[in-house]
Amino acid sequence: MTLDLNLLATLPVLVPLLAAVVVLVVDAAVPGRRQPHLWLTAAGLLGGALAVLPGLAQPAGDARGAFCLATGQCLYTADRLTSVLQLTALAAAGVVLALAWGDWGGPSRTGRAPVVAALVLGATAGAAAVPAAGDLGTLLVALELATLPAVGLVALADPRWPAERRARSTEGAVALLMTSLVSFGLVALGAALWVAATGTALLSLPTTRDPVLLLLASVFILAGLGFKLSAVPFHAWTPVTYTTAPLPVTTYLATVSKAAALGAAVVLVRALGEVDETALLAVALMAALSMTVGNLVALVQVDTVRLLAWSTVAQAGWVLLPLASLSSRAVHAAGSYLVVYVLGTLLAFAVVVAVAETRGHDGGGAGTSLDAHAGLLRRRPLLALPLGLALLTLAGLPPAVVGLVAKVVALRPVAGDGTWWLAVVAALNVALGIAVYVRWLARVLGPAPVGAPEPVRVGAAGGGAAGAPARSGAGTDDEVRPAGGEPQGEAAPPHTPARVWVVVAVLTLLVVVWSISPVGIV
Amino acid sequence: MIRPALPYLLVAVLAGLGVYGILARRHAVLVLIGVELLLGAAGLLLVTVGQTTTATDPAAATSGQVLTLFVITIAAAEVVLALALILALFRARGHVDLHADLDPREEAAR
Amino acid sequence: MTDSLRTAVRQAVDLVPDLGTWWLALALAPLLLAAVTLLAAGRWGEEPGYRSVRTVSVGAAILSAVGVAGTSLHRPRLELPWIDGLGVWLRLGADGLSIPLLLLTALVGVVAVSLHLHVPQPHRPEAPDEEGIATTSPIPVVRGTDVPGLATYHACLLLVVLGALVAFLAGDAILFFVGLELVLVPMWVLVARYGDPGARREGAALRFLLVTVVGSTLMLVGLLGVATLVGTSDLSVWAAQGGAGLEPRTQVVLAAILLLGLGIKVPVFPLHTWLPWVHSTAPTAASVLLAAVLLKLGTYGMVRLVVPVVPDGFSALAPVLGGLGTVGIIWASLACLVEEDLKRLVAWSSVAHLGFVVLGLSTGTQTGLQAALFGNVAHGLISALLFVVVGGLKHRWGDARFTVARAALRETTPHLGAALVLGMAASMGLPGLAGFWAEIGAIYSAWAPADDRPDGWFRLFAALAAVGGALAVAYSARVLHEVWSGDRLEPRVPDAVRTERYALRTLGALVLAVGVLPMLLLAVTAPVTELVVGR
Amino acid sequence: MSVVDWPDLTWSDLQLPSLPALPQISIPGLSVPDFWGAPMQWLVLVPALAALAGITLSGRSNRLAAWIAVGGGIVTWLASLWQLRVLLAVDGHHASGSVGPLPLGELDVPLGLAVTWPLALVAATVATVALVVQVYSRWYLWYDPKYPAFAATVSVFTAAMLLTVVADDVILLVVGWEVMGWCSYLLIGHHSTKTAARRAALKALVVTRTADVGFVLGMVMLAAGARTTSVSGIVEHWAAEAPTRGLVLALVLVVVGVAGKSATFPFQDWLPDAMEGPTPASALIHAATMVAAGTVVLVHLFDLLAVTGPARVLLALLASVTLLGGAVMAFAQADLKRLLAWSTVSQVALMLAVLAAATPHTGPDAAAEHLVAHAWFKALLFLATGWLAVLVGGTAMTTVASGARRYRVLRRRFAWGLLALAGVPPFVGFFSKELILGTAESAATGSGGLASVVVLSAVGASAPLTAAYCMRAWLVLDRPTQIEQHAVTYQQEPVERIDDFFDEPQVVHEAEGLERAESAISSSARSGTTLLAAMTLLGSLVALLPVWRVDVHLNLQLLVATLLLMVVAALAVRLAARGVRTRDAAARIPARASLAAERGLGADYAYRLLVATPVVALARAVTWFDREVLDAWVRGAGAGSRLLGQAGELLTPRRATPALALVLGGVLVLAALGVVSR
Repeated sequence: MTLDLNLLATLPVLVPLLAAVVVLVVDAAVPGRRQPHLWLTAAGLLGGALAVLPGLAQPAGDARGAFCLATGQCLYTADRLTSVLQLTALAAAGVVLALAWGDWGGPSRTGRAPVVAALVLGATAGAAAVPAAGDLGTLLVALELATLPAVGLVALADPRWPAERRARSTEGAVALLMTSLVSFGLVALGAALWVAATGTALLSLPTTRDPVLLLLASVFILAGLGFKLSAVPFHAWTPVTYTTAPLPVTTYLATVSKAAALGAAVVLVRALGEVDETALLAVALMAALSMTVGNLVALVQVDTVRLLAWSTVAQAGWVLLPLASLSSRAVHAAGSYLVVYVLGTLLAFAVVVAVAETRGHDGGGAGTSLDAHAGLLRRRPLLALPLGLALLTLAGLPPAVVGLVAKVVALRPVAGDGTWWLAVVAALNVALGIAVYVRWLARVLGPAPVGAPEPVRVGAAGGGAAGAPARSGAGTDDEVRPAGGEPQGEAAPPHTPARVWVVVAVLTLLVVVWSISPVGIV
Repeated sequence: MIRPALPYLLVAVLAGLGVYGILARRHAVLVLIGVELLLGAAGLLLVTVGQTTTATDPAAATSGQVLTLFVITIAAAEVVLALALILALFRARGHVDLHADLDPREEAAR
Repeated sequence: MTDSLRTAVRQAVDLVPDLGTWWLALALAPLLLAAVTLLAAGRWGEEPGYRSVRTVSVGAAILSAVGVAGTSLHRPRLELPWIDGLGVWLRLGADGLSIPLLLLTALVGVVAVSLHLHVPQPHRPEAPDEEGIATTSPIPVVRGTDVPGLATYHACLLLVVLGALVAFLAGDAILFFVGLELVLVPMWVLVARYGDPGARREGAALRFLLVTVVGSTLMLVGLLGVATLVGTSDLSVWAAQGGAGLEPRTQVVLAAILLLGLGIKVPVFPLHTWLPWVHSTAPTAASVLLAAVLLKLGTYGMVRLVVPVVPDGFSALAPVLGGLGTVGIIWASLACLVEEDLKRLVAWSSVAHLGFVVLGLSTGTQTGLQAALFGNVAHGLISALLFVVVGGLKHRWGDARFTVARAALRETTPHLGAALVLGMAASMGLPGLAGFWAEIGAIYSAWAPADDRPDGWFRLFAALAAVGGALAVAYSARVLHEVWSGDRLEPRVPDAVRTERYALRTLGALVLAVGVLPMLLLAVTAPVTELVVGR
Repeated sequence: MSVVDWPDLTWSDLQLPSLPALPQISIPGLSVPDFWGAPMQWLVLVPALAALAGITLSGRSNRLAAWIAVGGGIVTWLASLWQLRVLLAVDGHHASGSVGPLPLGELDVPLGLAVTWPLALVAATVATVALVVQVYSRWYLWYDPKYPAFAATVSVFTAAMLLTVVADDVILLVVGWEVMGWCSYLLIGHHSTKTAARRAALKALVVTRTADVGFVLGMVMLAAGARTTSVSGIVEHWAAEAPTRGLVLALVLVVVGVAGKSATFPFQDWLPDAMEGPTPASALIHAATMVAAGTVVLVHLFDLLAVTGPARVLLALLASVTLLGGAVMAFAQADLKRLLAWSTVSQVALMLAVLAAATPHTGPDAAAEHLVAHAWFKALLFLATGWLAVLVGGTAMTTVASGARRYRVLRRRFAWGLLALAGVPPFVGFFSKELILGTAESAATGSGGLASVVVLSAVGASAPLTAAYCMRAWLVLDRPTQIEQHAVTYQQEPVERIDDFFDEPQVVHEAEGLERAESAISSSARSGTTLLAAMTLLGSLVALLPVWRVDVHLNLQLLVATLLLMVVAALAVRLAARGVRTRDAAARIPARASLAAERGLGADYAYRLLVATPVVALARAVTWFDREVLDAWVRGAGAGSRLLGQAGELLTPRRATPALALVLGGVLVLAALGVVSR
């Protein structure tokens, strides 16, 4: 049996992995360093991203294969869609790194930095590998490579946190792990059934197969992927883990992991899609349930992270939605939607992180509550506007046209297919979703709660007000009164580091540019 | 070709036991063992399938066996991580009871 | 006489240079630029004073109106690829169907932007006063002042106008949808932040947003269905195909989804319940835009996206649609008879008027279509006029209830009074004013619908619509009886200020002109409707 | 059987010798550039423009408003005369266009105008009366700050009526019709600070507009059948075939609409209430415009009406009931203006009755002629009443008693007006009524059928009733006073007459006698009434013009019998009035009956009970349903999703095991679904 290695094509996966190895080696050689590991991580992610570019440039329909069998089937195939997903994962990981820089680069007795760096690199490499998987083995390995380090990331909370808080993050990690274990069990069973049904571990269907077994196999594998996408009913870990994990890690779970999961789903649906409508029904059901349940529960949340967690559940439904149709565009539509979703979610998380940091980073609770965002527009317009754009992108409303286009893209295959019930459910969920995000947005635009501590204004927003004597009410409903005239003990003025600003600015720019000219969608 | 009924039966029993362990046990390690049973079922199934399909499709004949190796390896990695986490949980909480609330919702929703 | 006049007009028109697609840019760019500028200006540094804000936004609106006029005159077409993957092109252009609405939008935009924003007063429940209204209550300020957030307010208004213009100009289904969505967030901000504080404005704004989003998303589903089946989202191709190659059953489903979605926006009975509440809460300018422009998007969408595109499906659903329109006429008119809030009453009357429009549409005749398009514009003008008056009154009175004792408008504020009389007369379908032609056209076309419509039902609709016309008289007369005439002179409120007077005069003159010379509009829409009906 | 051998006369025998033909006068309107258009266009355009100009230009200046309004009236009047001349030249039918045709798709909407002889005379009458009313109201509303609005409304009113007269398009008929209704609302409610006036205006508008539902639908049906809105086209289309159910229904609906506007039973009650409006407005509404519009419309559609039996019978019944009832009610009123109002109800019903009775053979001209005649004398009576009301401070019968004696300048005006109303020769009313009688009689004996018979008897019965209330009014007005003796020796010095139309009149509180009465009114208003008084006599000549192409036998027996009856009725009233202090014969009526009559016999109550209350109750039900049922869905969706959200939050597993159970359960469900649906 000959195997045509074409390692060049696998560079997007290999580079981060190599970087991980380098990180570990460096740590072994020069223990106790922190920043170099993070820089190495950045370099690894960047290198991976650069390696994706040739894949992006190839014409539609072409694919770069590696580990190809004599029959021409490859165990690793990267066409344009795959490359897009890889790039998304790598770039999102980069953003997460930027957000977490201060956290991960902070002093730690246990030498956390290199471990975290290696975990991030490993998980990201896994996420990049999943969409390119050409057979079940690759898929299984890649999936677990994407999942297990992420569990580690959740568990490795900031050592500066109070013990109780760290204990909770461990609990979150356990929740994630348990679900992932069960899911993996299911996927493994599914893989076995797949082999039983088709007689091959390759993800391209032979002509002879056992339909019932294949169906069972696909359902089992779908369930496993559903867990990673946090689609209902495999979503239960999501709110727990999201709220307990450190915010950057949450961001990682919400973006990079999603890219990986979608990649796997795309691989599966590509293999199944043209023939098996029943599996599509399962996808449709998952999509509809995820949207509805996610939005409904998100509607009553009072914490931004929990809200985002449930919104992730809902958005998973949207990502799955196009896959429920037979259309050839479906997988591309799902990919496009995912990219936009990742963009919006990253931006939202970036702002949430920034706000939480200014509120004193005690690791959750008050800093991420919706109340912390009340009146943000008046207090910190430079954060509020990007947040607004992010929320509107997720909601799919102009002026964030890109979100709207994403919704259109996701709906199109379904509507074109004539699956009206699903389309109508989706349409209702657009409204529900808007209710979710607008509820948040209203807080951002609205008045600050009376008595809330007045944070120091940043940017050019005339900041002289904080210490000034109580201003006259003068009819401004948005008046923020200094609480009791007491300085509230915020000795260290909250400071949003430059890297967060850069991240916010770049992402905002991306949203705006894409809103004006949504190139590359589908 | 004979249908290897016994292995399949064993697969079913293993999977059932795994599910039972996952659902009925509250000790984290026992749940972990349930998962391992499930994975074992998957591996057995793979092996069995690989044996029975040898005759029909020589090209893919080895798939089952190879996948089994994959599954076992991954399972091992998982167990390592899981045990580490369970240890951490035990240190933090003093128990490894999975029936305890994981969700700090009350505090957040307060 | 008419010939020489026509020649003169033609010569005058020839003097206008043909700027090609720059007209489109002139129509859209000022709005966008001014909105962005205002948003930015309101955000950082010193808030600009009301004079500069008003100057910028009114200037932008006027520039845009000039651009719209030029666009209507020369009808340039812009075609740029926009979203490759979806095959969506940036197709902008005006035709007979959209020109009246474009002009209406531009005009109403100028009016809405030039109206003063009133400081929302904190709601104070009035203690029942035995001596009637306390004469010492302060006379409200009705001119511009430095209101917090004025720049944002104006930016939102401009964005609403921009979205409506994009929707009317759109030659692509997806672009139309984008325009439709573009107005939502600014409108939401307008209602939620600048609305009547006493009326749970956040709730009203949210309801507006959600209900219309449901509508537009349903419409989107339908649009995507059609686009997939036809293979493009180019509206001209859709209209040219005229449903050829679409199975009747598919057409029915598509038409149902599209009509359901658009019906929420119009709104058609029984999907109308969001409208009165939103209107009673929204600030005056937002009400004006909502009634005069945004509701038109729904009916325009029906003419543009449903009638020619899925004709068989539409004709299958037309009886239902016509029936709902008719029920809406009667229903809303009855509600007007007992409504106590003036703004809500006008909102209800909008439902009734749009019922006539929908009835005309559903008949499938060119007469009906012409009447419907006419009714669209007529209702735009009339409702804008009425909302300017009623909004001004609401601010002056402190709330919009008109069953409590107020000073008679005829005696104390003759300008507002005259405008109210004109608006109410037009609203009841008085001949010589704009509302008449739509009403009589709808009734006629319902009596003589297209051949494939069930005669009996439509004749019943015609009779009911005529009864609705009588009810309209009853409620209009009721309003005039309570508000306009009377002998009370207290509490005194100031009459219309200059901007209000200009706005009212412009709108009033147009209501009259369109009513007396209906072919001004009918001639513009006739070629298109002939195509639509003739297929 | 008759003793006397009555000469056998036809109407044409009574008519004047034909006018000297005027064909040598070249009519410029036909060859000059299009700019001048047709006179009928100016008839409508000028008053409309005058109204627009009056509203926009006059501001607060009553003087400017008056110039514009009266100027417009004069030009309109000239246009109406010009129209007559054109008509002479073109042999009785002249058509023209207006703002049409409208591109309304399948429906042909030419929006044409056309004029024929009787209607041209009606137009001239309307223009004249409107001019007089304009002049008069300038005086009557001298101090009124709302005069400009009033004058402009009168102009619009005139334009609308003239449009109705010259329209050859049902849409234009509807336009004129509705605009008149609206203007009547504004005019009746002119004194909008008076509660009664506001209520009356509201009632007039709502009642007439309710009936208009029928009118509009009828017109739409007519147009829908013919696929055109041109009246001539419609008549041509429908007359080509035998009367169908559609035509019958359409005409019945039109008749209902006409009944509403013409204050015919059961819609009669708005008209007496409309007396709350200023007197010039009443004169305009009653004499020439609003209530007469029904007659004009039916004249337009006469060719169809005459062949549609049920519609004729309906009209005949309604009109006959109204004709008699109105006359009786008029007799019982305790207010001069209300008496006149009820007499209008009765007289308009007379016009409608003859339209119902007429056959294609007799033609509708009798109605048009009575319209013209009625316009003259009713305008005169109203304006005189208004004048008197200014002098004596009211129109109640007790207040105006002896009015014609105290102010002798009014005496002739009242006398001629009442005589004409009663139909006494040689006044104009006599001719028109005899023509009506003749028409009804020849139709009843001819092919007219039930409708004609009903109408003939009603018309016959109405003559003495009319005479009775005229006599009653006259007796009251002409009651001798003690002061009258003094009047002879009173006031010999020259009085200051107001010569300038635009000078302010003196306010006369205690005016007594001829001269003071004259000094209370502007000379132009006074000459207006003089013109009207003259026309009650000279109008007879108009009535005898040969342009009335009627071919009616005059039954002299009938004529004499009617006159005798009238005399008897008048004498009876005279007898009844003897011994009453005010010389008011109606004082003999029991108090309860007269009170009921003044209240319109409870029609208002009936309207409220039968229409207004149910409709309002329905409206309340609708709003309740809307709020509690329809909107509940929307609200419920909001609250429901919140509740569901809470439920979802609570149901979400918070422990590892249930979460895993959910996973496994999900797989089970999906797998089962797959297997089942396969």
